[in-house]
Order: sequence, then structure tokens, then C-alpha cells
Amino acid sequence: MHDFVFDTAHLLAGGLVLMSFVMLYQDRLPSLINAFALQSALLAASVAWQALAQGAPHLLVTAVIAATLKAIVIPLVLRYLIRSLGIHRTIETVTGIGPTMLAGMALVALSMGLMLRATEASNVIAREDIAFALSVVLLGLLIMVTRRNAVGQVIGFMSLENGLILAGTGAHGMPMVVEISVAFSVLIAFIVIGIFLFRIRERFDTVDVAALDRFRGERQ
Amino acid sequence: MILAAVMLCVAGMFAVAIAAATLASRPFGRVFCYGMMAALALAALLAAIAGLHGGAVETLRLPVGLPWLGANFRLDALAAFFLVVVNLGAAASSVFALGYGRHETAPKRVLPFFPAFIAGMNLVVLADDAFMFLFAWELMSLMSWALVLTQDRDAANRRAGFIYIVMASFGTLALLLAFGMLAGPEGSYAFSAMRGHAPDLQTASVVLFLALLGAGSKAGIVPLHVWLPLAHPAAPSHVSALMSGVMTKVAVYAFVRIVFDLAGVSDWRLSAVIIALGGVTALLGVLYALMEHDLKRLLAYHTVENIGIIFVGLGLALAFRANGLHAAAALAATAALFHVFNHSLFKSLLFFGSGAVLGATGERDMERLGGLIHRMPKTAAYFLIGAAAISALPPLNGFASEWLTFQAVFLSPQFPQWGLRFLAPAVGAMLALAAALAAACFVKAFGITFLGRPRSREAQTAHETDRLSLAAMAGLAALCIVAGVVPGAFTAALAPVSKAIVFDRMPGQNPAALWLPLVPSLGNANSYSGLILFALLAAAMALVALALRIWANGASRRAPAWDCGLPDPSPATQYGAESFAQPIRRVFGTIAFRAREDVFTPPPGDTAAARIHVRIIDPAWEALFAPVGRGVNFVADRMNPLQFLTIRRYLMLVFLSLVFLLAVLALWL
Amino acid sequence: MAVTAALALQGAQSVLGLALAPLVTGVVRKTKARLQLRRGASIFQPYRDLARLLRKESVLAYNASWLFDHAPAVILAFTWVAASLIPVLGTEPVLASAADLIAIVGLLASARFVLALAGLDIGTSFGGIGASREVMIASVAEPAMLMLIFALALIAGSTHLTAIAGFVQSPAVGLRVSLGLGLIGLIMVAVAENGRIPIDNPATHLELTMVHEAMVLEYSGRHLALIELASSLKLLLYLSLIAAVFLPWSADIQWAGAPPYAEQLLIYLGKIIGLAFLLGLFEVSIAKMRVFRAPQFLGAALMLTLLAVLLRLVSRSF
Amino acid sequence: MMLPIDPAQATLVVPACAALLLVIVPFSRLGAWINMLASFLTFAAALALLIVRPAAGALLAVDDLNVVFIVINTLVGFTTSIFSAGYIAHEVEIGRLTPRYLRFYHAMFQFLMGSMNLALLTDITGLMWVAVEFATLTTVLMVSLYRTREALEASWKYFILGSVGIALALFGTILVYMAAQPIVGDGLPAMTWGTLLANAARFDPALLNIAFAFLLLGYGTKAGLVPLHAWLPDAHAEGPTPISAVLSGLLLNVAIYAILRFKLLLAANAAAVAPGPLMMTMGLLSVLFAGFMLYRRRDVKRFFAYSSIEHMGIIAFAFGLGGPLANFAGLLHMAMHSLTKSGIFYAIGHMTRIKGTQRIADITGLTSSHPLLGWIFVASVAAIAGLPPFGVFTSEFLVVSSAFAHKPLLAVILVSGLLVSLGALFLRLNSLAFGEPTGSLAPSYMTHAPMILHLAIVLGAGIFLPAAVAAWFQHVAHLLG
Repeated sequence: MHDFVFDTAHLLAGGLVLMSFVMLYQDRLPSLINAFALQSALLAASVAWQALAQGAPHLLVTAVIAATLKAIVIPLVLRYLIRSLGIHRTIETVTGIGPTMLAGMALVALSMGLMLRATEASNVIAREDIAFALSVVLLGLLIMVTRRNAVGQVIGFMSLENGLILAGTGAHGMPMVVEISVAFSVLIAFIVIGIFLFRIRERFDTVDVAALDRFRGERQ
Repeated sequence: MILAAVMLCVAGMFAVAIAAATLASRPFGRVFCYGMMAALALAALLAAIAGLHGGAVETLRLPVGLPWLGANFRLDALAAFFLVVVNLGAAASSVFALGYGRHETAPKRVLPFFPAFIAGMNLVVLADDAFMFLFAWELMSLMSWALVLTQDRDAANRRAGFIYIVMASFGTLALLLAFGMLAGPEGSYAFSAMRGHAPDLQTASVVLFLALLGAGSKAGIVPLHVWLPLAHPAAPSHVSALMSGVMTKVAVYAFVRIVFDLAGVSDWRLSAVIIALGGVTALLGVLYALMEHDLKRLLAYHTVENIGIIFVGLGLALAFRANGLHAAAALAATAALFHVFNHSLFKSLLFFGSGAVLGATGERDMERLGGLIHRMPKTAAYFLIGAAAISALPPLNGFASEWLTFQAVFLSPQFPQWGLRFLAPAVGAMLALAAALAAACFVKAFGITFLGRPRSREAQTAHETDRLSLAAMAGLAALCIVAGVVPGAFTAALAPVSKAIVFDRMPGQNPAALWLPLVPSLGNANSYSGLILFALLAAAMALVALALRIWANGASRRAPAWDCGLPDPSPATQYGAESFAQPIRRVFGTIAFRAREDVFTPPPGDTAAARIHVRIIDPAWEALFAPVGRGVNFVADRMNPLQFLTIRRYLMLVFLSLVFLLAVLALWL
Repeated sequence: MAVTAALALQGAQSVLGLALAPLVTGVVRKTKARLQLRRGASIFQPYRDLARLLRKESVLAYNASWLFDHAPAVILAFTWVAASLIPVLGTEPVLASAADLIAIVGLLASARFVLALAGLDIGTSFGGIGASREVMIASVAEPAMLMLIFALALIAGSTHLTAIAGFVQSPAVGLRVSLGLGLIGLIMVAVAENGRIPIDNPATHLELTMVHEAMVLEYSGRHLALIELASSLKLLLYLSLIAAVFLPWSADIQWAGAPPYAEQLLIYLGKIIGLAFLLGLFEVSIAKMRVFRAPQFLGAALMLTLLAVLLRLVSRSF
Repeated sequence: MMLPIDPAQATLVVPACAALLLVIVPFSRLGAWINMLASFLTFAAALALLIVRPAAGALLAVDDLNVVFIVINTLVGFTTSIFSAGYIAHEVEIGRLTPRYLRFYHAMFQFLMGSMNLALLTDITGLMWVAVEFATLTTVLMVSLYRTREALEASWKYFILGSVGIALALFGTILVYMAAQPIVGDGLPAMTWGTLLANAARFDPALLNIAFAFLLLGYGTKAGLVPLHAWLPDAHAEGPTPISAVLSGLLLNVAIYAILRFKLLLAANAAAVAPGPLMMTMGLLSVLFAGFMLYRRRDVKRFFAYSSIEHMGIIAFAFGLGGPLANFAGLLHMAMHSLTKSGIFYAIGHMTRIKGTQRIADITGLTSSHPLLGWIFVASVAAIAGLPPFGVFTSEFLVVSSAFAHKPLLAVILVSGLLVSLGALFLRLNSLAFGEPTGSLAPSYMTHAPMILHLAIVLGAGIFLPAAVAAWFQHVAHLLG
């Protein structure tokens, strides 16, 4: 039973990392959003599984939040945004896909090497999860820095938060306060981003961050 | 007791500063401020003299500053002597300012800072722990910086102030590191604790180097002098007098305190460095001065020269002390300290004179002055005395101290080390050269400013300055003469100081008969008596006058100048500052400053005026300061683009530093 | 008693110096004249000149200041005091303790300081030329002189002229390389300080070559007399300095109870006249150099004296 | 005496209520007054904490460390509320702000104060993280208050970088929990400072190391340490001046406080790598970088924002150096810096309002045109440059000397960095405060009291540091190890 629990958790967490790679691979906004939705769904599943495994029902709340908000609502809103703002669909990535993927591999290796050796003390599921979580976080950051497009960056940021939630749930018996705060912060963060996108819509013709960076202070 | 009295005076000065901040706008504010300052400085001066005679060491600990350290003050012979220097100068300049202050356009920018500046200098001399010392030191710098910026509308003054404050802070940080070296890893910052353990050679040399950077930059050691001729003249003249005549001496005090007292440096190689630096400073300082035609800047450069002479004396003292030749060390130290005192006298006097000229004509440029001896006879007389004194002419005080310095140089054969034996005469030659050039420079300064025919309308319509200014100058001039005629009295007063720093005193002064000649060292019969010389000169002049009265035709007739038959009415044809210095510029300037003269003579038939353009390059600025400035600008330019990256690039920075840290951890674990 | 006698001797010495000074100038001029196959004026001509100048009224420029008026007396006084501190009869003037060689150089420097200022006072171009060239020359001559003093101090162990003179008279000292170098240096300095050829020409009034004459151009009457007297006194001073240090032959003082001042005076006169003759010879035998060569000339003197010092430092035997 | 709530809760409750009230109150004047009153009450409560120290509750725990911060925090908050009253009123006059935004502004101000107090006082690592997050979001909104393109970009930059930093900090917090959980068991205890500190020695060092790497980067972003500083200058320059003062004076301190808390854990664990070198490196980097960047700034607020980066570097360096003396110096420097720097920003508020520009080149001769303001500004800049008789001199003296005692080479680097930035400060001061005055000469109606108060405190601390305060700081310094 235990190894089944373990394998499933392992599978789901690995799935998250995989989805991160998929997102890393995408160069079109809609598909990127789809990948993100899928990752969020996987996250919800893994959180739920954790709730069962740890016998911690409150985690189900987090799972539900993830499933509804991140897997469904946000992707819809993003699609709407893209349509309403008329953003050109293809996002120009900074470097080619190949180097990015290689960097991603290196990051995963790094996090694995770091975590698996570090957390001898804590239980197996935890170290697996935390290792995967770290790689998801790093990959999320990588997505952020390799995308020139605001929406792309936002998505990268949110997949980073997915990694955080994975870590939080992986940590055995971590108090409620954290999940709430995470969800809450994601909510607020998203609201604010939304506000921004609309303001930016008012002011600029694009949500391309580069356009935002035209001023950059003192460069008159 | 005495220390307490001095501290009270200092507190009073601060009080005056605060009061002045409010009274500055009132008409009587000036009188109040300078009057109070004169009184307080005089009181402190008397207390300091008493302390110098009493010779008792007093300490005082106030519960301010760092709680566990407190503010420690100490009055010993060394401190007392420099207190005398500081407060004498302060009192004189306060009296001078009582009259001269009328010329101040913005009293609000002077009155509050002037007392605080003086109080800060007093505190530096009294401080007995590193924190208090640096606190007072930097306070002194800050206040004088504010005074330099009195005429802040002038861009040159702002530049001077900027260079000054940066150099001052540089010096402070160097001193801070020096104290850090002395305090050691767990050491305390109280001077008493530092005196305890003598540092090893390496530490000592680092400390000496840092002290040279810190105190030397304040005193104006070449090549750290560049701020000095910019900042000193920028301030009002009575402040210039303080900065040039007194503040540089406070820097000398810092050097003596650190190197002689705290570090107890005892290695002849280090002293050789000081001697050589002093010689170079003296020579270059006077050469700079000769190239100058701004009266106040000329005086400031002469401060550099005299600081060089003082450091030669100090270096010799250190060298003798390192070799255990205490009598010789006493001679050298006494010479240096006596010159400190003398220079504070005549440099203040000269700056007062230049201030009087500035007030009367609004001109600092000697090329637009001249003939002032007719309109400002008293000022001219006092300035002449100061000029003769700083040119080391007997029977005035400048000669007495330089004579002592030469005597110290002449003792160099006693050195066991060949290096010093050869260095000393070479530096002696430099000093001699510097002295002769100084005389030349002050022939120029006095001759071009006060003699000849006025070169501008302002110079024509000048009027003698007010009584109080004249009184201040008269007092200093009198002191110059007295210190020259009976130097024994002053060197005798210095005995406790030299005892304190080189463990011996100069022989041959019994307080009962101070009119007896100076006998610097018992080894040889060398002696000098300003009094006898003075008497002889007086007698000779009397005899000459008598002879003229008896035999000569006393009639005089006024007539146009002859000038070989063809006098030119235009005052432009007389020698100016530039032309007077031209021979010396050709002889020395070409080497020292790569001085070039570009003469433009129009072709025949062209009636355009011929022009001569002199270009002088300050090696210190070129070699040291310009590169630093360029370097900072270069780095700033290279870094500036980091302000204009895109958000994604900034994220990249964060990301990379995270990955870097994790990688490091992964590799180290 | 002894003090009063010594004081009297000192006074006599001073007056003697003042009295002799014009004579020396006269001797030099006469020598030069003879060597140039002129008859020349009598050696007492300078006395007549002084007397004539004293009789004349003095003409001052309109803008001459009090400094210009009083400078000559001051200059003469300084030079006189300096001169009277050189031991002439016997080796111990009572006032010797007042000043050593450095002080004597200082006194001369003071005199020059005042003279240069007087040159600038009227505000004529010639005064300026003279003053600026004078100080330029002095700025190299004085260090040379001080180095010479240093060398002498190293040899005799004192900067006191009496001590030095006494030392060189003692049998302990023989011919020394450093002394020789010092002598040459001293002669060069003396030539420069007294404005003799090749540095300056005391007889010229060709504007571009003047140094000393240019400074005193505006003086006349009694003022000029004092200046002339001072300059010849200065010449005498240097000659007797050379005599005292480098011609240390004097009568044996232990010969009788009373010191034989007469003999010593004769010996001294002999030395001075001889030196004056040599100076004249030297002056006619070379040509005046450009004013900007002067620093090199004196720089050589400085180097020689410095070399003397260093040699002396290396070994006592030099 | 028996209060309904203890002062610690009061420092949170008062701002919260005030924020709600301010959302409702429509009148801007009244809002400003309420703002001031609330800030004052908070300050009073914080002062009360010095006397009556409530027992550690479930969420809040007051100890010597955070009392230092809470007092500075509320004091500067109070003076800032006074300053902002006049400033914002003027902004409304000239129509840069509308009353609607004003209501929002005041509410946000109280909300910000409250969340910062929470971050300082809470005993729970997670709660502290939440509070810092809220503080960040609030300031993001306030920076964007003017709605100009520049303001929008600045706050966007701030928002993105800030949320990434926050995310990293959260990951670090989780890791710390994971390190603690096996030892102290599940639940809140594993997130409580007390228990964490007590058991830190037995935590998995490797996990702690990774955690600290994340926490340093996360909270270091909020502290504006190079190379995580990018948001700071623009956020300072484009937001309302009171917010710049709060950012420099308070929010950076809160971030430093968070780092210190976690540094304590690592210090308590022998096997973990010493956090010192890391902090010292970032500190020196910040000092040097900011020092050179100062030379090319044209905007006066951005200029002093970089100076804040420099001082955060000094503080990080001091705490990284460790040891009682250096920690004391760090604490003192932090207090002195937040007082002085906020005072400087008040002065800048005055001058930008008078001259109507933030360009350094367009503001000159203040000492001539506005003597009081000008000389206060000169004194404040001299103070921030570390010149006596001001308290910054004391702290910098201690930092440099203690650094020199242990790591001479680093001390030399630090000193050169200080000198570079001092040069830049006085170069700009030359043109700002001196020379021919340009632009409007209209007198400044706003009160100078806050500036003078701050300057007076800094001056007093420089001349005479009360033994009680010193002993208190020293105790804290010993806590920090």
C-alpha cells in the first residue's frame, strides 16, 4: 500500500515537472495557457492525493482551490484577455527552444541533487515532493526569464506558485495558514496583474513588457 | 583644573555658535560672536599657557559619545602647546574679524560655523580616544567646509569645497584605519590603551603610512596638497588664516600624537620617508607659490612649504630618537615645534594683510594691485614684517626656527646609517633652496602688491583698513619680532613638549637668562642670539643715521622716475607677478611643472598686441587626482546601463544568483 | 674689563672694515684698469666718489615710498653687522656667540631682500629686471653657500666662523679635497653675490645685462652713497671670509703678552689686497655670461659644495 | 492597569480600524487627521511596549529584537503621516490626485503600517511572510498612485520582482518548516520562532542552508540588496514622496529584520554554513555598486534611493560580520539611517513641491532661496554621508573599526565604497543646496517639524547615546550572536 501511495505521489509530482517542461516548450500563448491549466489540474490531483496519504482533509481545500481557480478560471480569463487585448498569438522567446530545454534539464538535475541528498531526515514522500517542487519553481522562473511577453511571464510566475503549493502540501502537516496565504496571494496577485494589464491597455498598445520598459527611468 | 577650564571655554564656543545661528541677521550679531570668541579664545590661551608651564597631565572623562568608552580628554605638554597655537590664532583672527567682518556679504554663512570650527580644533587637540578624536577632527573639517562655501555663488568655490570635503573624509578614514591598526583586533580605542603596547615594525609602518595619508592630507604634504590652495583662499580671510595657520598645525599635532606618542615608531627607515617627503614638500610648495599670482593662493602654497620644513624637523627627530640620540632628537623636535608656532604667527598675519587688501580693493590678483604702500602704509608695514619673517630673515622668528632646523641637519653625521647620513645633507640643500626661493617669492608678493604703481583703479582708490584689523596684525607682527629676538624664551617653553615626545630637552636654556644665545647642542659651540643681532643692527642704523646727519647733504628733491631716461607712464610696463617670476620659472618650472611659454608676436606691419601665454602643469594633480576622477567616471559610465535593463533581465539577475547559490550549496554539501 | 677691551676690539674691527671697503673696490678697479692697459683712477677714487655723492642732494621719484627712502641705511646696516662678525684681528670677536655663518648668510639675505624691494618700489621696468634677476641668482647662490657651511661644519665640527677659523689654524688640518672643492664653490658664490663678471658687470650700464645696477638705478645722492658703500663692504666681507677660512696664516699669538694686533692687521691687509688683485685678474680674464647661464654656473657651485659634503661624509681623510 | 487589549495587539488593531474608517470617510482633510491620530496611537502603543511587555500570545511575541524595530517603525510612520498630510493636500490642490485616490491612499497607508507591524511582531514565520506580502502589494498600489507611464512601469517592475522575491521567501519558509518538522513535530510549533530557535541545533543543516539561500534572496529582494535591487530606485522615484520615505525608512528595515530572524536559526545550528560571508558579500556589492551608480543620477529621489541601497549594504555587511560590536553597529546604523533618510525624503518633498521638478539640475541654491529648508537638507546629507556630529558617524565608525579588527581587507573595500558615495553625495549637494538659486522662490507652507525632529534625534544620538538605549541595543546585539 505504502509504495503505491508513494508511486502515485511520485507520478503526480513528476507530472508537474513534465508539464513545466511542456510549458517551457510552448511558443504560442493559447497552448501555453492549456499547459498551465493541465499543470494546475495535476497539482490539484497531487494535493488531493497528499490529503489522502497524510490523512489531512484540510489539504482538500487547497486542492479544490487549485482545481477551480488555477485549472479553470484563470486560463479562461487569460484567453479572454488575449482576445480582448488582441495580443499577437506567438510569443517570441529569448533563446531557441533547444537551449532552454537543456537549461531546464540542468535545473532539474540541480534540484534533485540538492534535495535528495539534503532531506535525509524527513520521510520519503516529502523529499520526493520537495525535490520536484524545487524543480517546478526553478522551471517557472526559467519560463519567466525566457518569455518576452507579459502574459507569458505571468503564467511562468503562476507555475512557480504551483511548485510552492506542491512543496507546502508535501511538507507533512504544514499548518493551514500557509495554503490560505498562498491562494490568497495568488488571488491578489492575479487581481493586481489584471488591473495592470487593463491600465497598460489604456496606456500602451501592447502588453509586451519591452514596451513597458521603454521609459525605465532617467532615460530622457 | 586647567583642562576643565579649557573645556568650559570650548563649551562656551559651541554656545556662541548656537547663539550666532540666531543672531547672525542682527546688526550686533557680528560684534557679539567675534567678541565672545576673542574672549573665550584668550581665556583658553591663558589656560593652555598655564598648562604648558605647569606640565601636569590632566584627564577628563565625559559620559557622552560611545557609552562604554565615553569621551576622554587629556591635557599634556604636547596638547597644551598646540592649544596655545590654536587659541592664539583663534583670538587673533577673532579680533581681526571684529573689524574685517564688515566686509562679509553673508554673515549668516560665517558666524555660526566660525566658533564651532575653533571649538572643533580645540577638541581634536584635547581628545584622548580615537572616537572623540575623529569626531572632533571631522567636525573641524565639516565646519571649515561650510566656511569655504561662504561665497557659494562662485563655481570655483563650490569645486574647492567639494575637493576639500572629499579629501578631508579620505583623511579621516585613513586615520580611522590607523587607529584600527593601533587598537588591534580586540583593542580598545582609548589612547591610554594604545600607548600600552608598542606595535611591531610592520604595523608601525602601516600606521605611519596611514597617518601620512590622514594627517598629511590635512597638513598639505605633497602630493596630497591639491585641495589646500583651492580651499584656504576661498574662505573669508580671517578663516583662511585659521585654516592655513592653525588647522594645518592641528594636522601636525595629529601626526605627532600618532607617530611619536601612540605608535612610538622607532625605525630609521620610516623616519627617512618622512624626511624625504618633507624636503620635497618644502621645495615644491615654494615653487608652486612662485608660479602663483593670486595673493591668497600664494600664501596657501607657502603653507605647504612650511609644513614641509616642519616635517623635515619631525622626521629628523624621529630618526635621532630611533638611534637613541636623544639630545639631537630634542633639537630637531624643538626646531619643528618652534616652527609650528612661528608659522602660525606669520601665516595668520599675512592672511590678515591679504584680507585687508581684499577688503580695500576687492582684488586678490596681484596683477591688478600695486602701490598700496602709499594708501595702506600700516598694513604694508605689518605685511612686510610677516613677509620677512616667513622668508627666514634674521632677526625675525622664521629665521630662528629654520636656524634650529639647519642645526639639526648638521647633526646628521651622528647617524650610524649611511642612508640618513646622505639623505640629511641633500634635504638640507632642499631646505636652503626653499628658503632662498621663499625670500624671492615674498619679494614678489610684497613688491608687486604694495610697491610700484597701482595697476588698477581699485588699487588707486584703496583706503587703509580699520583699527581692529590693524591691531590684530600689529599684535602678531610684534610677536614675530619678539619670538625672533628672544627665541630662547620660546624654546625653553617647548622643553616639556620635547621631553614628552623625544625624552629629552634642548640644552642651554636656563629660564633665568633667556636673553642668552640659543645653544642648541652642547657638542659644538654653535649659538645664535637674536637679541645681540637686533642690538647690533639698531646700533648700526643709528650710527649710519648719525653719520648721514653729520656729513651728508640731507636735502631731497622729488622728480619723475629716471628709468634710464625713458620712463613709461603706463603702469603696465612695470614688472608684474608673472614677469617677476619668469627667470625662476625658466630655471625650475620647466623641470617641476613642465612650464611652457608660448610667445605670439604679430608679423611686421600688424599692429596687434604681442601675447605671451604660460602653461603650467601640476604634476600632483596630473599623476594622482585626475586619474582617480577619470577612473570613477569610467566605472560609473560602465555601470550606468544597469539602471536601464528590462524587467526580464532583472529577473534574470535574480534567477542567476539563485541558481549560483544553489549550485554552490550543491557542490559544497 | 676684559669684556670692554673685547668690545673695543670689536668696534675697532667694524670701523676698520667700513673704512677698508672702498679701498678694496679701488684696488680691484685699478688692477683691472692696469691689466686692460689703462691707467685707471687711483685706488682711493671710491672714497672721493662717496664724498661727492654725500655732498649732493638726493633725487627721489614722485612715487618713491618710505621704504625706498630708508632702504639704503638698512642695507648698509645689515651688511655692516654681517661684515663685523667676520674675525679679522685674532680669532675671537666678543660677539661671535651672536651669530654663526648661517646667521651671516641670513643677514646678507635680509640686505638683498630690502634691496630687491627698493628696486621694485618706483615701479620701473629696470627695477623689476634687476630685482627678479637678483633673487633668481640668490636662490641658487644661497644653497651653495649653505652647503659650503655644512662642509666646513663637518670639518671643523661647528658652524661658527671663529671656531672654523681657529680649527683651520690648528696644525691638525692639512690640505683636504673637500676644503679645495669648498674653496672653489665659495669663490663662485662670492663672484655671483657681489655681482662681478661673469655673472654681472658692476661697471656696465648696458640695460640688458644689468642686475645690481638696474636695482639701484633710481638712487642718487646720499642714498646711492650708502648703497655703494654697502656693496663694497659686501665684497670685503667675502674676501675676508675666504681669507679667514682658506688662508689660515696668522701671527703666533703666544709671541708676547699683548696680542700683536699691528702684525695681524698687516697680514690681513696683505691677504685682502692679494685677493682683490686676484679678483681683478679673474674678471679681466673672462667674459660675462648670459643671465640665464648664471643658474648653471651657480648650480655647479652647489654641486661642488654638495660633493665636498658627501666626500667628507664618506671618510674623514677627505 | 488593565487594558482591554495589550499594546502589541494595539499596534495592529489601531491601523486596521483606521484603515476601515478611512475607506469610509469621504473628506480628505478629516482623513489626513485620522491618519495622523491613528499613527500617533500606534506609536504610543509601541512606546508602551517598552514599559509593559505582554506575554507571548498565540500569534504575537514581543522580544527585545523586534521592539527595536517596532519603535522605529511606528515613530517614522507617525512623522510621515504628519508630513504626508501637507504633501497630499498640495497634490490635491494642483490636481495631481483626486479625492477618490486620496481616500484609497490614506486607507492604504494605515494598512501598510499595520501589516509591517504584524510582520515585526508576529511569532509565526508564515504569518510574517503573509504580512510582508501584504506590505509589498500595498506599496505596489501606492507607487502606481499617480498613474503616469513612469509610475506604472515602476510599480509593474516592483510588482514582478517583488512577487518573485516573495515566492522565493515562501519556499524558504516551507523548507525551514520541513527542517523543523521532524524534530518538533507537525503544526504551528514548527513555525514558531521560540521553538525553532530552541531546537535549531538539531535541524538538518543542509536543508537549513538551502532554506537560507531562498530566504536571503527572497527577503533580500525586499531589502534592495544588489543584484536584487532593481525595483527600488524607480519605486522610490515615481511614487508619492511620503511612500518613498516609508519604503526607505521602514520596509527595507522589515526585510532586514526577516533576514536577521532566519540568520539566528543558522547561527544556532553549528553544522550549517555561516550566513555571514554571504551577507557581507552582498553588502559590499551593494555599497560599491550604489556608490558608483550615484554619479549618474539625474532624479533627486532616485539618487537618494540608491543611497538607501548603499546603506542597506552597510547594514547587511555589519550583521554579516557578526559579533556584538558589529551587530550593535548594524542596529544603530539601521535606526539612524531610517530616521535620516526619511527626513531627507521629507526635505525632497518640500523642494520638489517648491520647484515643481525632481531633476537635480533644476534645483539649485536652496540655502540661498530657502535657508531653513536648505540647511536642514545640508545637515541631513552630511549626516547620511556619515559625518559628525550625527549618529550615522558613530555607527559607521563602529562598523568600519570592527570590520578592520577582523577582516582588514574588507574594511578597506568598505571604506573606499563609503568614500565613493560620499563624493557623489557632496557633488550633488553642491548644486542642490548651493550656487545661484533657480526656479520658484515661493516659501514652503508645509511644516518642517518632522525633518527637524528626525535631525534632532540623529544629532542627539551622535553626541550622546543614552546608556539605557546602548545597553538595550547591546543586549539585542548579543542575541544576534
